[in-house]
Amino acid sequence: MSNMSTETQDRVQHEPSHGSVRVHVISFAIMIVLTVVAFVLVGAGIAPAMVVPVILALAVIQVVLQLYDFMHLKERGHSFPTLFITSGALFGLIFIVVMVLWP
Amino acid sequence: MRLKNRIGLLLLMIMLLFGLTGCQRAEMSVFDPAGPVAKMQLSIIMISIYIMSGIFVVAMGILVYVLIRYRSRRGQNQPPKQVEGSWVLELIWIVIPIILLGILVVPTVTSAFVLDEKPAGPNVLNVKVKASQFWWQFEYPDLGIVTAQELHIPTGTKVNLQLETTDVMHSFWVPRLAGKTDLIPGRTNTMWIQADQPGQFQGKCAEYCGASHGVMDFLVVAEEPQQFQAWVNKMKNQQVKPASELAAEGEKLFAQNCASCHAVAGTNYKGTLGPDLTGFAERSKVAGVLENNEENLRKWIADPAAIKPDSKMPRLPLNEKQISAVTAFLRSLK
Amino acid sequence: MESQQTLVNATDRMQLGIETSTLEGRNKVLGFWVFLGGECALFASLFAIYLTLHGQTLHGPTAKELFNLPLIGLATLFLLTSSLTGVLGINAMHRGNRRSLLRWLGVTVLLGLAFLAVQVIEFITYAHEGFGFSTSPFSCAFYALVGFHGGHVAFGVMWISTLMLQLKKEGITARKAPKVFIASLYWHFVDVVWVFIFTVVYLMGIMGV
Amino acid sequence: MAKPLEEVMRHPVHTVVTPEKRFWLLDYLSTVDHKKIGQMYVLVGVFYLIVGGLQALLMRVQLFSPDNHFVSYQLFNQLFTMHGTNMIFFAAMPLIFGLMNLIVPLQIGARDVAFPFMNAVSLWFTFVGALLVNISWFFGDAPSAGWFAYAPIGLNQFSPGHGMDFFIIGLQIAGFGSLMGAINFIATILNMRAPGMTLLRMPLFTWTSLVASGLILFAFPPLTVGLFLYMFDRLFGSHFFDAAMGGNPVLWAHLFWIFGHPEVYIVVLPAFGMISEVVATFSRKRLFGYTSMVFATVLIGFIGFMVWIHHMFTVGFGAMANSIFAIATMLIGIPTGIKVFNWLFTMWGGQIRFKTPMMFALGFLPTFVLGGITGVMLSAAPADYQYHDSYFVVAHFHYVLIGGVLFGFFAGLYYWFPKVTGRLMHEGLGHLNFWFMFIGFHLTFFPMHLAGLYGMPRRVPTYNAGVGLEIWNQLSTIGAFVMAVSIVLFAVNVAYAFIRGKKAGNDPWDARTLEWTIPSPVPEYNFAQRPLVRGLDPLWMAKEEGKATVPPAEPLGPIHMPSNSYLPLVMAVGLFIAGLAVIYHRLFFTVLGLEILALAMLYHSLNDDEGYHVLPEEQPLAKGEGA
Ligand code: HEA
Ligand code: HEA
Ligand code: HEC
Ligand code: CUA
Ligand SMILES: [Cu+2]
Repeated sequence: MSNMSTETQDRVQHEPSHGSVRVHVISFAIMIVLTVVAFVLVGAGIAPAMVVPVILALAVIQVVLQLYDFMHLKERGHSFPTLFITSGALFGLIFIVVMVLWP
Repeated sequence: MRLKNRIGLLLLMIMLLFGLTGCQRAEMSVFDPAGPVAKMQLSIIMISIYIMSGIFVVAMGILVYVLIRYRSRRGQNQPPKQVEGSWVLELIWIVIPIILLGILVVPTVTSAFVLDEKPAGPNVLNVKVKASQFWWQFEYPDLGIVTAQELHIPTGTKVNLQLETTDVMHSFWVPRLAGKTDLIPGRTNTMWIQADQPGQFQGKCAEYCGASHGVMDFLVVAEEPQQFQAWVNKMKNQQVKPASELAAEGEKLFAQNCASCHAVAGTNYKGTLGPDLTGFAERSKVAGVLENNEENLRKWIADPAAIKPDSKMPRLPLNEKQISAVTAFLRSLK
Repeated sequence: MESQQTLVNATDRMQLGIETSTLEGRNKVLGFWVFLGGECALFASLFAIYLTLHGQTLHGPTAKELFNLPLIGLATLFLLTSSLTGVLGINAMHRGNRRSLLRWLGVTVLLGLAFLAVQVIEFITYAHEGFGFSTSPFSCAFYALVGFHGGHVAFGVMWISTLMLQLKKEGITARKAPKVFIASLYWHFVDVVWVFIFTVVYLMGIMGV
Repeated sequence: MAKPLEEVMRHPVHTVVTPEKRFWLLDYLSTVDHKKIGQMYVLVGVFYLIVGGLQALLMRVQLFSPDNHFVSYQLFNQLFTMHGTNMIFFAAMPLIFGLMNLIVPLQIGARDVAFPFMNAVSLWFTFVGALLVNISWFFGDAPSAGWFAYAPIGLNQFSPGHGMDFFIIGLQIAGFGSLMGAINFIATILNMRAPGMTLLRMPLFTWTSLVASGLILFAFPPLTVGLFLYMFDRLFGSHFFDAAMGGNPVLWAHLFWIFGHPEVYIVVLPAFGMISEVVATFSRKRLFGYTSMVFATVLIGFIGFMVWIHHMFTVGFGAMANSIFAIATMLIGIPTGIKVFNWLFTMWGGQIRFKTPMMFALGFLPTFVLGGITGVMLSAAPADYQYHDSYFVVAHFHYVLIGGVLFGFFAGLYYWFPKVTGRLMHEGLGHLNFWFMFIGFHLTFFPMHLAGLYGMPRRVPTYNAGVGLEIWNQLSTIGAFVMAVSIVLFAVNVAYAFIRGKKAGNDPWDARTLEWTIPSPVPEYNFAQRPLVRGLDPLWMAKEEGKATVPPAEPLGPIHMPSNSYLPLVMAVGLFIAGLAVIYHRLFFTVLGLEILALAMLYHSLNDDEGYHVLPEEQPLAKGEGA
């Protein structure tokens, strides 16, 4: 484990390419579309039993986009952040499911 | 050091022996079940005690051996061999506990489901239990009886309890008949009990519920079915006629001071804030905790909060004579 | 100082840019992610409370009678857009462009304020319709969840504003950058929570689920 | 590596040399040094251990015989409420945080924690939170709803006094402190390890601290939410938990136990870590099955979040819920068993030295195992209908809390005391301390199993006479006083160490990990040169190679230190004022308190602390050991 020599490297400020702005804007567009779809689905008066799973799924996709793109989880060296955020989400989900099932 | 260890161990053993032989009368002992529910629960307790004792003995056996065999001695200049671990050993102490827990899970789950089943059928007695700070009301909806502090049940019959509270959480526990079920505001819980033989079984409130939680006691009185029927008949056909002049005087005072809270069958006293006092003289306890005799009854009426702090029954402005009168009236409620 | 910088393991290093160029920065960023993990548990608890109590409307209005979809749509638009402007700000910071960074942060703050304005209007309308904080368990749970989120937005607005002041004074330094970065993480997280709020509270509420 | 000077030049450095010495009290009040903060945490913990212990003694006197009227029923209820609250939140938690502060940075070869300023904030929040809960005695009435304060008994209607408000707000503030502390330690452990200290080379105490911090991170937020809602219900007229108004009291129970169950592992895991260190050191053997120990720790933490319903078996969720959570609960026995047997086999083949820390570790083993197996008994749901809320449960949790946490803590305290103070405690007194505690403990709590099975509910100020409960209660009361003697002996021993204790040197126990490579007491910068770690137990490795100490990873150089600050204390005081004012509905003072808090935060954020540098010539102790 000779990580001593690597200390001083990587300090170079790395120039984010202009591509990343484009990616962000695309993510944003997708989010808007997903939101609009959710609102429209609800407005359309389809049976809630069909709509609810779909809009929940849309919400999850949006959130994953936020995390991965806007919050940079997709980038290298984010294993610990990913661990903590997913654990938090997992435990939170358990809390919700159990409390809703057995209030 | 070893000597001291042994003394400690010995002490433990002695205490264990004491415990299991139970050298005193144990009216609330979980080890002395009087019905199928408590028996089922005791059987799980015993299984788990056996399994757990086994584990404890093994672990402590290793500990004692290690402490004797591997204590440091003079002249050990070399440090001991540094061992990283052993997959075989570690697998052993993963697998054996899993097996043991598997053995425990089976009765756990099956009895959980058995106990959860609501008894049904013509032979089942339904009772609505209502707990309030710090007393118990028992209503028999099918029989049209209401009573308090003492739950009468026939032996050999499944009794279905419907549990509700009017204020805070309480918990219904009769150690010799069944484990507890909580009474929780906003929900109705159920449990069932059954007594195999006649007898009186002490019940306790087992969820902290305020100043007098510790004395929120009740009794379960199990009787042969005929006797139970007799009790039912008596409760249903109450005729209240004061036995003496004093008692008649007492009834007047009762009507003025007490009837707003207490009901008595066979009269037009219909208060619901306090326990129904129908057949009060037949109860073995006053307010669930005091021997039912004249002296204690006077004590209770004179100052309820001295016996049950924070009791919802107020101290009423009665003088000694008036208390005597009310007492006489209450003691005529047979 | 150098010695502190070297304290990190190569495998877990984040290599984004200026915000992780010092140990202090890396600590801040990791610590903040950890904090967000805890926030997940916090909001999950609030959601659980909401989901268990939202049926208890007593005599008060129900979700169906209350919610106003277009208004919520507007609020959502504001917050989603502010998330984009936030990330564009971070982009600007990575490029070392202070003016652009300040501009984007400014837009973000304004959008946040717009969101808050919508929410205030919403709450006032509800109050007029007889839907106060203590009307029913439903209203309590609603205001607890949505209000807690609104509080987060308000805090974010103040936080980013003070950061803008500092940035104006001192520029993008190795000490300021991590602060800006975690504020943006916070902002995105608030947006993430909102996505669930509009789905679970508003959309499902409108459908009467 | 030419950067340090550059760095120093680039930032405007206010002070290059050590700032002038302050009066010691002021130094402690403003410190951001993790070692001093750790000492203060331990002090707070021991103080509340004694307070809670005295409350326990009063309860035990009351329970010596049935129908006793030594204290009133209501006072008894306040006593057990405050006893439980003080012991869990203000004794166990600060003790754990104290030792984490004192030792974790040293074990990973770090000079500091990740957020020294926030560390001080955590301490002071804990401090004022504890103060707020405990001053309720002087404001009329202490809370009396039990340490889990079930609704509706804790709501206005049934607890009209202000005691519960103190409880809620105090716990809330202390909870913020714990949450910040946890984040701090996670960041420290993940980011600040010495070169070569990979995750799987971290000492077990560090590992357990990491996992316990993770548990705090996810367990405290539900409590925060619960306490907020409770506060709304009590102070602002909402109806979350009030069934009469459509709310649901079980929701509070959920939120509390979602927190409460992980909480018990939060306090016991670091104790496990201490036991691991002590057992390995005093057996002079490497910890048996290190990897599986780490794995078991993580697993315990993980499963710990899925079992909270076992505190609510009797609530009536039905057989399905009870079965699922019974099984999940039992599963925790497996990783815990891995730990127990690994400890036993660490000693197997070793050279066991019966020093005081080891005595406590050895006392821990039978005690904790007994507490653990009664835990598994409790987890069998239908049987728990009998045990629940009886003295059997009281016995269980004191076996794990005292046998586990307190014995573990005493082992750790005796073990690291020389590192922290530079002095050795007296061995004879230490052994006496141990035996009084061990015997007193079993005398107090073993009979409680039986009392419970003989039908004694918990939280009762009196019990039925003549049903076989007297003898067990009397034994318990006697035992409690024996334990009290042991605590006094401990205090005597500490005093002895300060007055006449022998000097400890770097490594008094022939130990294995990094904290023993540096002087005792530890210099403010911990390591003059950070060590280079090449494996588990680096000091032991060095000794095996015949070297005196672990090789350094860097040359000597200026060491950056953060400056002292009173702001953490100011922030806590602000919160304290706000908390007190909220209870009494004083808007002005609430705003004032929060203003103080906010301004202090703002001030801190606007004025970057540049700290100061300790130059090599100011590191006298470094010269001797360096390269
Ligand atoms: C440090 C604190 C601590 C710890 C470590 C534990 C550990 C455990 N606890 Fe305990 N518990 C408490 C503190 C703790 N508990 C407290 C404070 C309460 C009461 C709160 C209140 O109501 O006020 C409580 C209450 C409590 C209950 C609720 C009782 C009730 O109110 O009805 C239950 C029920 O399942 C339970 C179970 C367990 C189990 C299964 C473990 C397990 O983790 C134990 C695991 C350990 C072992 C099993 C021993 C070693 C293992 C082996 C030697 C291997 C082989 C073993 C087997 C195969 C079984 N605990
Ligand atoms: C870490 C946690 C911890 C610790 C260490 C203890 C320690 C002790 N506990 Fe407690 N206990 C709890 C956690 C703890 N407890 C909890 C959570 C509850 C549940 C509360 C509830 O129901 O809400 C509880 C409840 C509880 C009860 C049940 C109350 C009831 O249900 O009615 C009892 C009864 O005996 C009890 C007893 C004791 C005793 C005798 C000690 C002894 O070990 C104490 C030993 C310490 C001393 C005796 C102090 C000695 C100090 C001195 C002598 C002063 C010397 C002075 C100087 C040196 C200056 N505890
Ligand atoms: C405000 C209501 C109220 C009034 C008025 C009141 N009681 Fe009570 N009474 C109660 C309550 C509530 C209890 C149950 C107390 C407890 O166990 O904590 C009780 C219990 C009792 C008991 C014990 C019942 C049992 O089942 O063992 C007796 C006897 C009794 N009351 C008699 C009286 C008499 C006599 C009076 C009038 C002089 C009176 N009460 C007036 C509320 C009232
Ligand atoms: Cu009713 Cu306790
Ligand atoms: Cu638990």
